[in-house]
Amino acid sequence: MSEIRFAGYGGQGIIRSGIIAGKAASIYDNKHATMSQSFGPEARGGACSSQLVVSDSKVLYPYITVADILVAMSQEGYDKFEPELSENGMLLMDEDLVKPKPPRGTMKVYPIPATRFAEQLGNKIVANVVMLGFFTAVADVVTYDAMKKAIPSSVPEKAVDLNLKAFDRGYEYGKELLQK
Amino acid sequence: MKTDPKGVLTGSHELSGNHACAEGAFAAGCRFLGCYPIVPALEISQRFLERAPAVGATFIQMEDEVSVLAAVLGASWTGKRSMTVTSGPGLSLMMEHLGLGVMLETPCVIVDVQMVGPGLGIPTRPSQGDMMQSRWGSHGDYEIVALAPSSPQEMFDFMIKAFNFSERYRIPVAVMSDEYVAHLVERVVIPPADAIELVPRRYYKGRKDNYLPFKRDKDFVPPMVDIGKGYRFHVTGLTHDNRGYPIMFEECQEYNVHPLVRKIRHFADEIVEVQESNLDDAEVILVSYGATSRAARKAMEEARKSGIKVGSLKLVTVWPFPEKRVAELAKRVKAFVVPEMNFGQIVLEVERCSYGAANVFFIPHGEKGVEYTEDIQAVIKRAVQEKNIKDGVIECVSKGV
Amino acid sequence: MNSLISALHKGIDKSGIDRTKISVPSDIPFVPGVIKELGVDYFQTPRGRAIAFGTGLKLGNPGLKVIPVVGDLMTLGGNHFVHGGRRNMELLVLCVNNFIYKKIGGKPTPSMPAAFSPYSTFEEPFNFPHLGNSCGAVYTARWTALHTEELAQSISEALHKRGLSMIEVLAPGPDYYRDINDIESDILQFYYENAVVKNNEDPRNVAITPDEKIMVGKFTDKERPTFIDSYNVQHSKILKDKFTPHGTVSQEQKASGDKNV
Amino acid sequence: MKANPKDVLTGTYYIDGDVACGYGALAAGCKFVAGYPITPSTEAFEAMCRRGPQVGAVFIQMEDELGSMAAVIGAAWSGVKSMTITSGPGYSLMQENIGFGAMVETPFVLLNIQRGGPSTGVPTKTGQADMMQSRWGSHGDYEIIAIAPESPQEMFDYAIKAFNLAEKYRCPVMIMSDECVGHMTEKVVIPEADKIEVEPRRLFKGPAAEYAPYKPDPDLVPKMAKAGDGLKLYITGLVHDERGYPVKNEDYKAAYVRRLIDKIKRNKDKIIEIREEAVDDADVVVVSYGISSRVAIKGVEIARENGIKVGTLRLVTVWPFPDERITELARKVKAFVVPEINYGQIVFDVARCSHGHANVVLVPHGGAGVHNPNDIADAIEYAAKEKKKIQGVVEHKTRLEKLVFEGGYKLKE
Amino acid sequence: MAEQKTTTGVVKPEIPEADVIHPMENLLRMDRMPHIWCSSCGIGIAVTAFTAALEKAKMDPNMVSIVSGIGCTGRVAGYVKLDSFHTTHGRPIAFGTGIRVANPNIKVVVFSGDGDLIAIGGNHFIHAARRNIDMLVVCVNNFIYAMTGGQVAPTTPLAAYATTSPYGCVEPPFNIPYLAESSGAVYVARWTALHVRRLTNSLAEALQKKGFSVVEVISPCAMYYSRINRLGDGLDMMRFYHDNVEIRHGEDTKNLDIGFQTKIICGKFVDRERPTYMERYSQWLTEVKGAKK
Amino acid sequence: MKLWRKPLDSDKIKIIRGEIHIIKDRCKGCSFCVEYCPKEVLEMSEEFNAKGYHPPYVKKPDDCVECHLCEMLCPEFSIFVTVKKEDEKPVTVASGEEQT
Repeated sequence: MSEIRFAGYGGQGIIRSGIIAGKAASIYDNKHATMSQSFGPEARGGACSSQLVVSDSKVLYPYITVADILVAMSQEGYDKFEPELSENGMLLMDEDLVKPKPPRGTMKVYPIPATRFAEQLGNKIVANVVMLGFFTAVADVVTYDAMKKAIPSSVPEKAVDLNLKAFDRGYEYGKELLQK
Repeated sequence: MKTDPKGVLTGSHELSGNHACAEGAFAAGCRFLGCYPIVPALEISQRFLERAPAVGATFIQMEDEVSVLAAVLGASWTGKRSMTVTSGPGLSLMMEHLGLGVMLETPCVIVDVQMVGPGLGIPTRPSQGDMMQSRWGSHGDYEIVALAPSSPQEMFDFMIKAFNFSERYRIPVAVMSDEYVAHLVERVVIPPADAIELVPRRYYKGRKDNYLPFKRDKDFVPPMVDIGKGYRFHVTGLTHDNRGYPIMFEECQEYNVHPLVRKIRHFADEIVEVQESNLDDAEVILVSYGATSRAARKAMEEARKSGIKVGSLKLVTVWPFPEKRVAELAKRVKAFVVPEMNFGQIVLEVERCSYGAANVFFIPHGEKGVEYTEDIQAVIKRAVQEKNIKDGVIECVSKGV
Repeated sequence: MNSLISALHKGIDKSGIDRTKISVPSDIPFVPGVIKELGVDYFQTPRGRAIAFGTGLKLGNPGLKVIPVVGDLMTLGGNHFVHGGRRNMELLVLCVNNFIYKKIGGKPTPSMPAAFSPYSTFEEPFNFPHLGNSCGAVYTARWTALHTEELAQSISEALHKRGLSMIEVLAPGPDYYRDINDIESDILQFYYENAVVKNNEDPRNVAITPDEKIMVGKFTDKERPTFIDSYNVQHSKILKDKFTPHGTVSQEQKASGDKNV
Repeated sequence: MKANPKDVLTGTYYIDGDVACGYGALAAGCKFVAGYPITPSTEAFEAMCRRGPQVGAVFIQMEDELGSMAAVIGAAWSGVKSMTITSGPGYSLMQENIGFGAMVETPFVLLNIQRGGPSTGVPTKTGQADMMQSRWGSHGDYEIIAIAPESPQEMFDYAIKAFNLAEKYRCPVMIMSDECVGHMTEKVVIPEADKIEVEPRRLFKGPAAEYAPYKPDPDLVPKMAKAGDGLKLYITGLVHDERGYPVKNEDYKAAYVRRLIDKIKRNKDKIIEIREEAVDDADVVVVSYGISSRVAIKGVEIARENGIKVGTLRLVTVWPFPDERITELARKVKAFVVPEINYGQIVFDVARCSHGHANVVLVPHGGAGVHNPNDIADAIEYAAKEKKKIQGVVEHKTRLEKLVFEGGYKLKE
Repeated sequence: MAEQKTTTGVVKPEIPEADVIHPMENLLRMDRMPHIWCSSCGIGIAVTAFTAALEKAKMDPNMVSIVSGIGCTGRVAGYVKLDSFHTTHGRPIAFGTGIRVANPNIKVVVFSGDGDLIAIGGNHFIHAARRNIDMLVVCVNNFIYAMTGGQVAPTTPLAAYATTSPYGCVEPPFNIPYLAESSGAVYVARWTALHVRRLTNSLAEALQKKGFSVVEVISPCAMYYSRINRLGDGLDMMRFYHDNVEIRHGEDTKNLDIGFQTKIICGKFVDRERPTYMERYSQWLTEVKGAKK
Repeated sequence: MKLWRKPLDSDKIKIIRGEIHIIKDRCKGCSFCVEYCPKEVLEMSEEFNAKGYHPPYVKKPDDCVECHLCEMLCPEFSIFVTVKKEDEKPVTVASGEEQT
């Protein structure tokens, strides 16, 4: 079972990230995945996070107790959810937006300039998908193929190409990073 | 604090419940009425408007009940004691703002002259069908104080009580009258102004720039200020911190909403008031409130005459419910008999608080029984004879049905 | 009230519309006998909700003709009225206006308890035709209880309008006015003396004021697409054949013999 | 009757509870939805707006919740299945019309995605504090049916069940979901149409002259009619007789309103659905509903690890309340533990029905989040160990409460 | 304008942090900044104009109370440092009416959105206008319900998209000035967020006006309205206002409909006198007192 | 350079210069201020602020004529203008005490 937290601010597509990953895991990888979301007081601009519990058996308790993976796309999100991350966990973060504390225990930290990549690809809005590609590469929770299948049905039709490109960009960056 | 003599019509009068209600409000210092005409609460606003110019009170007739309570809350924040009067359908429309009143901790009084429901029901007949609604009708968690008068005199007295509770605990208080009491004309003695004790609004007295609208005193109740005095405060219906600014974490929800419940539950003993008679040797106790307590009292007297040991517990405050007292009594009596002008509301509370120690008989729809006690008599007899304690409420069919 | 019912009777007759397809949601209680005679379906709704209720009826079954009768002077239901007008829901709103007016009864109004009047006596009433016109009603008219013939004519016309039509009926109000003031005959007399027919007057100018005569007549008669029209047009445009226009009989329904469309 | 294949979006989806409920409603044959946007229920309404026109269901966004509710009742009387979607504040506004709907015996479904209250409260986070309101929120006496689903799949399934119950008993049915379930995304399997049983409307089919809208069948539920059939309906929210005509005679009133209550009370056994697990030899039974029951699972697991015999009872239908079953269990067990996301609502009914036989422990939570499972485990442990019979509901002090009021937690000031 | 270029390679100087106090510090709750509105939202501009107008009209801030409802604009009350109330959905006018009638010395300003005031609060809007309650209503119109995520509003232009009109809006929108005028408002104006100076003047004028004044502020919603309808970002909306707004003072209010991306007519349309509610009330009061004597 | 004619009031009228203050973490990068500055004083920066937006910076501090349009148009209350004091160094930092 893995417990994953995506955190950022509203408008970054944090919840969409959870949905895409959950869909990939539950429909295309045939696991069980429960995604729940929490907004800040406002739908946008405020702190926002989604939690994803992926398991081989039915998910009974739908929330995170200790997170295995934290995907942080804002400082606020990082500050808020870093404490719940397991000491053996994994931190994925946007290196332009998050300045992390020194890691605890055997925690692994993987930075990526996701927002910058997205801007280079032409739209800041796909930063979350860059991050998802990166997540797929380094975290090994969902398979690459499942993610590739899950994206087209989860984003607007016109943006599928851009999103797939963004996903690959993040995925490749992740693979490169792992090789280093 | 003594009340302002301007509003007090000292003397002895023949008044209907509705008129007594308006007089009670004036005596309690109420100076703002928001209203929308609805039978059978009409005469309260009528009397209020007629006397308003002399007393110096203000009123407004709004476009619907939804806005009425909103206006009353607004008026209350200007420092005026405010109230509204309505009946079942209107109360249903006010439910959203009852929640706002609770959340903004705004003192105000809502008089509900109950009529037969649901829906449009029968506007000209009495009922007690809104009792649970007054407690549970708005969304979210809150506690409320509700009083049930049984006569015009009580209508007058309870208005003063209601305003006092609302100022003391900073909550909306419901006065659950009904059509019977509303149109019952009886002698009402209005005392002189200096005999009417009012709880003054709890005002904040510190520095102007330091005011926190929801910083609670030790008794969970925060002091208040008026609009236009330069405090420039902010209040919101969202979950908020001491400053009144919205903060929406669960910690804040706990911090904000738990005291709303607690400030009543904690002081329940202070608030709860019951009128007891003949309880010392009673085998059966009639639990009643509002208009039905008149029938209950009569039934008790008649039963006593025929040698049955019956006592009466009349709820002055229906909410908070006198849990402790009922539990205490349950241990030493055979049964409770609860006549209500509805199909089982407060009787569920009696059942809950008797903890299986006494039988609970319920006489639904004692509407006719306000003057007519045969049903109650029959049930009392049955209750005395019943040897076993049964689970659940024992519903009795009354002849009035 | 009776004059309204008889006008409704005549109006429906004139319009030639099948009575069984007419629904009357109303917040004024009509006695069962009257409705039975009228031959329509009648719903007494909570105060002020007749128009919203009618919206549901009409959308649930576009084959119905819905005539909301609004008695509470749109105090509670004002919002449903303006929004119904904006959407142009196909409803014929009969707005029964029974305000107590300064000249009526010759009594000094200040002592009139405000709780009895739908408006406190010192408040200015709405100019309903203007309000209706401004929020988009396709047909607005005003008649008094005395103008039974004209009212019936208006009803029959409005029943054939596509969109929200509004007819303001000045009539002595529900029972309690009569009870306290016994002024019904006075009101009728007053209407007789003070109503002036002015068809096609700009609704802006027909406000009822203390100093002028009451203008009655048909003020607005225009065409606009109704809610169901726009709903069908817009959805057909985007969804193409995935969408069956609402209110038309589909093949399946024809086959199953469902006539209720 | 089977569902219409056109209405059913058969397949496997990864959707949230709100959307699942919308799809469920359409599968059940809902043809009219009126709503007004309110967080956190909008996704359900949006889903129905997207899919509705394709299956011949009309949607309208009304000007307010009062209007939505009135329109839904109107649509039901025009002959279609109808529903509305809302959350706490909107629910409060609908109360008058809900009472009217119950009074004129209109079948409709209301989805309430509960959020933190009272008043505006915490719109984007969860709560379960409208439970009592669903039962007692309108004036006068009436009974309704309320269902509390716990997962998106159940949101779909119970949306269909809600429509079936509404049609069967001609009464309002509330789906009392909450933000957690509404915004929880899981796999939802939508079966084929011929696997979905839907209840057709009990329509009157006889000569118009014989029709009486409130003449009950043996199960106390009268046959429904629709406008435009030439039945000359007279429907009023006033207390009425079998023909629907208003009466002022109180005897009629009692008989009439009593039937509104009895039609639910007497059919209680058919309506109530509860799920029990390991209650037979349990010392403590956890009574829960909606999202709390999923949270409670974790607490129960912890308690079982500590060797306590815990059973669970989940209220799928919260109203009508299973009085008898609770009383029966109360005689067998030491205590009930009731975790709720409020400061005590359903727990009072558990306490009422336990008749002093078992202790009742409330694990409260103010909303805007769910219980810490450890609190539930602690409460279970306490309940198992407590030897005294305690009168009244024992309010378990949660970690959150301790943190906020004793732990020196600083809210920003 | 500057697209957000990131690959220019030119190193820009660090932006120095301002430590001077913001000129509106005394009228805004700066401790609550940054506010919750999205990037490019026009509500902030309307608030700036309002505070500037308060100063311009020389209002005593202690005697002005601001009431908001629910929605994006509903949060305004929380940011303005006056006696401020954030009430229930659609009811700020009713709440404000209570304040005004109970204490006629308070100037009530209702600051809320189109959905709040015109949809659910439509009844209170028309009735308060009819009564001519002495208050200023600032209605920020962004054509959509933004707080709940982009639902169709009573101001959404025909055929525009929203989440609850996924196939295009089928309801024609309200013409707010026309509705206000026909129900009795004494001062009606409309500006866009771009016309901030004119808006300020208008608000200052309306604040001093006796009676029910309505100022509609057309505001960009880049997060929902223009995103769902593919109208670009907030700046594109501002440019659109720049190119398509026509200022016509005194225009007949019935000509003020706004279609989907059509010309918007701005200006001051109505400025008239009617007795206010409190005036009629005191007149009634003197009559009653006279009659009693 | 010798002027052909000295303006009569050139010593009386001084062009008022403004000083722009930017509270960068409030900025949400709408760029209204950059677009509508009549003197094109401002430009968007490449720097990210805490919320992930690019705030503007003052490109041409000496060109500001204190028209306050950026201040009025800023939806975030994050930019404002004060009168630049003569004889002070053209820095964007002013002392808070003096202002209050």
